[in-house]
Amino acid sequence: MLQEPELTPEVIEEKRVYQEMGLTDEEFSTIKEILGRLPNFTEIGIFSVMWSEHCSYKTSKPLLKKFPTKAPHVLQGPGEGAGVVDIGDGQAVVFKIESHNHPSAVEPYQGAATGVGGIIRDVFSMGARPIATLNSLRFGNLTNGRVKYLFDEVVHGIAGYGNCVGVPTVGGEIQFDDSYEGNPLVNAMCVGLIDQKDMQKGIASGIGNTVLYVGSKTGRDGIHGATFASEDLTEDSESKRSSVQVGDPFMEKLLIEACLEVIHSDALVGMQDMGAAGLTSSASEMASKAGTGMELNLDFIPQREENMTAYEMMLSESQERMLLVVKQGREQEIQDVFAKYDLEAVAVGTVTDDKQFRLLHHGKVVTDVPVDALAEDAPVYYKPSKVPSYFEEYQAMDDYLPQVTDHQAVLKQLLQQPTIASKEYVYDQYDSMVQANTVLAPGSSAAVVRVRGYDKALAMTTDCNSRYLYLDPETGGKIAVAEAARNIVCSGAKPLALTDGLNFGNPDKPEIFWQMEKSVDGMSEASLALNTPVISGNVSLYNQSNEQAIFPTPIVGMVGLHQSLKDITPSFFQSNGDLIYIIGETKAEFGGSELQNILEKRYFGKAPAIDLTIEAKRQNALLQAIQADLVESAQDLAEGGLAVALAESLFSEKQLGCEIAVEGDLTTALFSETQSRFLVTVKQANQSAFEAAVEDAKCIGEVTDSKELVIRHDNQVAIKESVADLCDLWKGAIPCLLKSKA
Amino acid sequence: MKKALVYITLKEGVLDPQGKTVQHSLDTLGYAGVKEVRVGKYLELLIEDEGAVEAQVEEMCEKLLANPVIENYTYTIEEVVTL
Amino acid sequence: MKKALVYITLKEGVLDPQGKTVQHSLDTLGYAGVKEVRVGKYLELLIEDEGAVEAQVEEMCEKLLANPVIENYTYTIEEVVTL
Amino acid sequence: MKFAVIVFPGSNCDRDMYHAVTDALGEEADLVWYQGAKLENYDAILLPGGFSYGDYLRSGAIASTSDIVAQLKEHVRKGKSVLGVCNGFQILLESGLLPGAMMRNKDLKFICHHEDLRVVNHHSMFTTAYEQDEIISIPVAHGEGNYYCDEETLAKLKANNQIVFTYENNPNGSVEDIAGIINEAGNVLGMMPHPERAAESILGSADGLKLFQSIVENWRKAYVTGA
Ligand SMILES: Nc1ncnc2c1ncn2[C@@H]1O[C@H](COP(=O)(O)OP(=O)(O)O)[C@@H](O)[C@H]1O
Ligand SMILES: [Mg+2]
Repeated sequence: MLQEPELTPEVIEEKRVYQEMGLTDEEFSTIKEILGRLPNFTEIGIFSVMWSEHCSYKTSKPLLKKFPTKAPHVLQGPGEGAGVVDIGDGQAVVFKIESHNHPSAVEPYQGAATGVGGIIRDVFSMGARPIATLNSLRFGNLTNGRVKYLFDEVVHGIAGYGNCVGVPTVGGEIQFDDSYEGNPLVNAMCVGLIDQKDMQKGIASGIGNTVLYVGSKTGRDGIHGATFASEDLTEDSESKRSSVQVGDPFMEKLLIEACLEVIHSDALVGMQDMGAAGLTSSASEMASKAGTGMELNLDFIPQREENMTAYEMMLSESQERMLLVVKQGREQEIQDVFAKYDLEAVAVGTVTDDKQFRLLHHGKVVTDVPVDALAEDAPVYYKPSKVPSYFEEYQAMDDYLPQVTDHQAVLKQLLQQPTIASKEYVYDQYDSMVQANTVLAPGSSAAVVRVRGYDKALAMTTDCNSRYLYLDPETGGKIAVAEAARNIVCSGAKPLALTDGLNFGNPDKPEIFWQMEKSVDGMSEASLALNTPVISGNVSLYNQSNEQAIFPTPIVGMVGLHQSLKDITPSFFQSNGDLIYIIGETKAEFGGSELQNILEKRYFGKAPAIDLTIEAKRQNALLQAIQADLVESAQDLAEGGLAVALAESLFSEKQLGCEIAVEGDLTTALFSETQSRFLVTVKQANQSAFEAAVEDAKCIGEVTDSKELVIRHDNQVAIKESVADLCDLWKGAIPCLLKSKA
Repeated sequence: MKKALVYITLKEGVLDPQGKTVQHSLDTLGYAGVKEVRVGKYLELLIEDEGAVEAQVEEMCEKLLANPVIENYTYTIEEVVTL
Repeated sequence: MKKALVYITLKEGVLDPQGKTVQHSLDTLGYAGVKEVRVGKYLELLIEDEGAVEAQVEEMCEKLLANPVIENYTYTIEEVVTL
Repeated sequence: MKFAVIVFPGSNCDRDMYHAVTDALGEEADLVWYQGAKLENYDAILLPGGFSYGDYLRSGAIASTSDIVAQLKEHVRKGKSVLGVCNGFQILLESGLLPGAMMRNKDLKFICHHEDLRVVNHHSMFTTAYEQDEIISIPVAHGEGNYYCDEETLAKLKANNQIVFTYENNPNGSVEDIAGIINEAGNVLGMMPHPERAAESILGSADGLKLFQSIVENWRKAYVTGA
């Protein structure tokens, strides 16, 4: 690469070069004020990434403040690499979600792979061993050739990275809707386990202590990635391809093992991964959090390419890199540990007392700025918000009542909708069992990973039905949290806390900002009602392509605790003769439903209503019934309603059938998406005990060994189908769409 | 019949973890002189010659064989002599 | 400095699942003329020239770069001109 | 009986193997880092699954060039047992301790699920606890498990009864549905499916436990007087 002469501070100001880096005129003036002089090229680069939305949360900060984040069991809330929750016995669970949307739109394999790598680093940099990952994906419709390619490569990338590092991929979700066609969503969540005494923080304390750099060398990849993530995707994005970073899962695996060995040394003071904005953000944040300063000599940074400038090194987003602060004089002990794994830990700087972020390169000071100006003093914006006209229109509509004549045909159609269809094609490519702790693998409501050596396990899930959020972000936000908790409860665990991945369009548009505000309000209310505080999260804005914004998609990642292994409950029906119950009454609610999608090819009207008091009460009652050994299987009712849930409960190796009877309007009974409902099976011997424990449960039929799904209505058979045939349709749908010509 | 020999390499500046690991392993085996290794792909395609083979190969590289975001490609085309 | 270009191909008779899949995808894309695809590896090694580069490359192929049970290898060695 | 689980850079089923031996089987085991290891004092060597050296170049290739392989060969020469699972199997192939080679799965995709295996040779020191032709459920998790060997080698494998496990529904394209083979002497087993992931019923199957039990039983018969 040719060395262009660096632009002078005067030229930067005069030609407004900072605008290309994403800074506004006002922000530039603020920087001038902070420094009392003009910033040079490296400095303006550093400010631009640190003040980008991705790093500074400048538009979302006021909203994030609304989240409930505290509870006695929360040991670490938002602010560190990941949140931490007490799970007893001196142990804790660590988790966070992270998006990698724009990189995945440009290079899906590497974008997804490096997304997985990044979130795993967030977890082990806390000192926790990563024990599971999940991923939440959104794509356009699988009839489009480019979408098929993105889908296949994203899945391939997640598998390629996750399988290699030896962290099981145990769950997630995938939905398909047109709004994601040009801007897919790739959110990855990682869960780690830690002994509380080993908890690490990303701080640079102790004046004179040494800063060590470990991992891959720094190259020119991903320069300005954080800024790229903070803009709309345009045709132009293709030309920003220099942003592509390639992941090295083997390096990551070595880093995991070495870092988890190093945390046992009292020579270690702090540790942080280099994520978005690389060296700049990790170094300045570590100092800012400790109230110290930092001086780095860039000549010592391991470099992959020749003649790298200070600007390039500071803005590079090369993957698999960590920054450590260790006690002065004890560097060798730490370096020895890394040497075992063939990793070099290089001293690149020291902790200082002047609260300045100072960089030396070729004997010159190339950056000297106050640390707090980068991290804590980043600007905060209160964006205007406006109710979109579509919302008012939808709210004013009469309730949407779909007309269905052939219910059997509709059930088959529903089972083949990609959002509902089996995701086996995807998760069969993920190593879901490595570490030998996976009790419930992908395919269940929530994944369950046991805690080895203890009579307990962790349940985990990601959820978000963005169609409801599009129709009504506040209600939809509540539903996203409630649904995640329902899945955790169905598996037999108590919900502990959540991490959120807020994916929205361009917040400069008041209607989009309104969606953000309302979603966060809804989620906050539900987190409070269900006692699942927000302990970490991520914000990804500007998710739109060619002016079309994605549906508001605040993904909820939730973790729960099984107090005993015996509480682990499958979502499939278990034995012939078990009684089938539905918990909660059903109303005619079809706004945003899968049925509306099939019949109308669009979403309109009102989202299903949710009452959080009822939700909490039912979840509690069900969990207690499970803990009292009264429940054989449990599943929540979601997309496609009761009929789909019944069919899915039969798609296991058990070769069972069922016979149930429903009342009232058949379409409503079968396909409505009314919230706060569960489908549960109970041994006949436990009938009265169960009914006493869960008051709004209603017995609707029995599990049979007929291998048929039979639904009666008004003394007539409404649906009678071979379970195997239905299962073939459900399993074949996605592979079939992928094979068909674009 | 023609035979297209297609060489696909990572673009300069793109990290090649595989190459790096192979280089390290060769170093361990005593080949300290090996300073850099880059791993790419080599494809042989047997193509019926209905004219325009070269244009076809170019197209196939663009569309499927190489990933233009991170890879470069070159190719040569040979006549296949059948006896 | 020398540059060794190493080509690794599957032996004749060894099934190449990757080649078959590529051929199938090309067919789907409308390139019916492509009768066979074989996928191999192409490595570039930058080697300090202390003599015997050729013998070294031969050895490296034998010991690590190729698997003699399923693969063949060939290589060429170029002079690297530094300015 | 004392097991060594060899840990290469990038191994990731090492702890699973260790726990299968210590917790589920109740025997002694050490996790042994590949460098500076001494194998003499171990009765059996386990090469775990994972991605040694990231599976770069060819799976198992780089690990098979490491110094520990010389010790492994010595251990095998003495007649002691070696089990290589998944990446461990690939390392055994690459180092020539077992014949053949591993190719990408026929569908080019990584696969992870339970597979039914048939025990086609229950006389080996790894399988005496099974019935002949017993069908067992063991998970697979690999992208390169498509076993290949030439005709001549295959004929030899058959003639010497070296094929130990076959797939009931071949998931990866392996020659003759081969899931696991032993060497001619019978003391080295390589298999793609993961018995260590099938050692406790809470994880879906305990069918893999008998494999480890066979190793222990046969070792006791051979080495423990009065057993
Ligand atoms: N939507 C959110 N809700 C709660 N916490 C959040 C959210 N977004 C970010 N955070 C928290 O802010 C901190 C910084 O996040 P991020 O910049 O994504 O970290 P990193 O640089 O490690 O990727 C983290 O502690 C994260 O958990
Ligand atoms: Mg972080």
